[in-house]
Amino acid sequence: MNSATWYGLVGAALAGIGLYGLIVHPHALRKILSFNLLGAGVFLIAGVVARRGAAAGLPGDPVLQGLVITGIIVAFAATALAVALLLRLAETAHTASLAEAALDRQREPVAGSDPAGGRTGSTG
Amino acid sequence: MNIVAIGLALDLAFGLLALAVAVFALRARTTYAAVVGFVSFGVLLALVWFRLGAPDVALTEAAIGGGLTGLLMLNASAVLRATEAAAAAEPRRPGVRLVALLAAATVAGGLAAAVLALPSPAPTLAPLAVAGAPATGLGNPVAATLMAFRATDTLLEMVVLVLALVGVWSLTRDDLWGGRPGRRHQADSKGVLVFFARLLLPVGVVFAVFLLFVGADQPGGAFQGGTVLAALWLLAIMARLADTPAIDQRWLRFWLIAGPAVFVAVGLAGLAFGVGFLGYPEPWAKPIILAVEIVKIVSVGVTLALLVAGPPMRPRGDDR
Amino acid sequence: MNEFLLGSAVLVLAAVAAGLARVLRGPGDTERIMAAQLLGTGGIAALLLFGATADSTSAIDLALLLALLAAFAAIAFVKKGTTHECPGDADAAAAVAPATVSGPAAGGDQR
Amino acid sequence: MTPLQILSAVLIGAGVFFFVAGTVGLLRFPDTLTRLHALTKADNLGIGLIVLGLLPFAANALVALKLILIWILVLLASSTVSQLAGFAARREGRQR
Repeated sequence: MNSATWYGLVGAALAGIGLYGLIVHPHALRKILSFNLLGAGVFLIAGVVARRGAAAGLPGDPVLQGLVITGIIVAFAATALAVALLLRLAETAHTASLAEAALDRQREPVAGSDPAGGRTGSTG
Repeated sequence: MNIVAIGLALDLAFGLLALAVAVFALRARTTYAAVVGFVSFGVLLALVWFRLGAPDVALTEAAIGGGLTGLLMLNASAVLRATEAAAAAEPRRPGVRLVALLAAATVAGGLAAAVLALPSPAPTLAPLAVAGAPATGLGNPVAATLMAFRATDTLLEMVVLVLALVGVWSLTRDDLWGGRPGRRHQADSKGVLVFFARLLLPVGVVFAVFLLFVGADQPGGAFQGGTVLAALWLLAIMARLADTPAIDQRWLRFWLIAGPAVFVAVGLAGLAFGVGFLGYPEPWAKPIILAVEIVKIVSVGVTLALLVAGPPMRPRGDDR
Repeated sequence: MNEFLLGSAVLVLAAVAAGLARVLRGPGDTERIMAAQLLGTGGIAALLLFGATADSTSAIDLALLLALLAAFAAIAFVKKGTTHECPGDADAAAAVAPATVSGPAAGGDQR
Repeated sequence: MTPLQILSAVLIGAGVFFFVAGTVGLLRFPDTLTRLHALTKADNLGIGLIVLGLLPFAANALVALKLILIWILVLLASSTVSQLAGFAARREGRQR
């Protein structure tokens, strides 16, 4: 086995780990984090494909590497948007769990001005 | 032991470490611990990218994965700390873990099979990129890809960044529109952080500019430099050397759109001069690309920093 | 000499990997920050060592970037993880989390 | 091996030793502040000695300058983080 193949397998495992966390974690921030792990695995496999395309004196296929750079930045933008959505959700629904937030829609309080802190920690 | 074997051992170590840290980030009890793991993962992944012969990607991953994403998630985990217990105590539907495990194993197995079945010799665009590089005047083929061969991707990516920021800002509470993002940072009574930030800021700015200019011929470029600038700005904000700007300020809006706007202008000029959208007339290619990159580094820096800062949370007058 | 440099890189990495056990075990968040800091520094050292075998300047640029950002991340950890929020901040944190003011509970058992 | 290479090897070996020692300290020391003490050995001495050992290999003055800058940055970062982490540990009042 050479290094590129090994990193490809690592990428595949990372994608699996990320997908597992995405499904299992109830806390949405953990889901976002897991999704980033999944994305890292996919990018890594793209990097392996680029590495295997080493030719013409280059250590890898520069076109694919350029696309991965673009992908990393776009993934960051999506993560930032997701985190902002989550924080707004927590502000209005007082939970970071998507399932609970769906149940709680009717309990819409005045956003961000509820000093009692709502029902945080009252489930269990 | 020969050098190839040691190199392979190094790669094995990197891969296993990255996997171990990823599993830790998945299993950590608190979100805070998971984020610490995730940032370490970003650092490791940058090293892996370097080992894969992709130093440009390594720089991007180090700056984004090890820096900005970490800060973004840390902010969120600090705000959401009290929601964690409730989420952890949520009753789990039976079988979810099993289904997740099955799905994860299927995906990972499929990807692994695909990796093992990759065609040999691998298809590559490297010779084409090398052949096309002289026309751009750039010695770094990745930079030539981003700025010339696949310039539309880069343009759209800049637009995506601005759109994401519009999305983040659209979550502002009505009464806070035009205010300052993020909460006020605590004064650092010991002054350690201020001292550190004052020393680091000039070094960091020089390094960001260095990355921009070295990016033409070696790994580096405007995205990496812009990310460094964003991190430095956020550091200054954490140390209270600066405050987040009110989001309705003219200069801010100018820099947000400057990057994509200059890119579009260059593209249209290419059409006007008959070399096609985002085509560069040959002797001018490098100066034009450099000009676009200089605008881009500031634009990217401002946009990324504001993405991390989030929607406005304080009225405009609430400064220090 | 190259074998020696690469071997040293493997050793540093192995040491740092052992240090990662601190990230896993804690017990406190301060330990986790320390382990992350150690990983950053060890990564830089390993990068310099195997970069020297390849004569590549980009390894040193990457190491510089990591050195610049390692501090950035660690400071964010310390500020966000273990300091108490300013009581005057009437923002989302106060609304969502009225009981943010308890440091030791951060590493508590919730599962 | 030339004398310079031997010197390099000794310095790098010493650097690796301090990394190992720092890790052992981080794992074995009884409380937060002593662990912090162990960590700074790896951060300051470990990377410092490795940088010194690599200086003879530097292709040109710019590379050497960057190597030294990396060391200074790590020194600066680790001392700042140690201070902040130390304050935080004391404020939490944990002496585990």
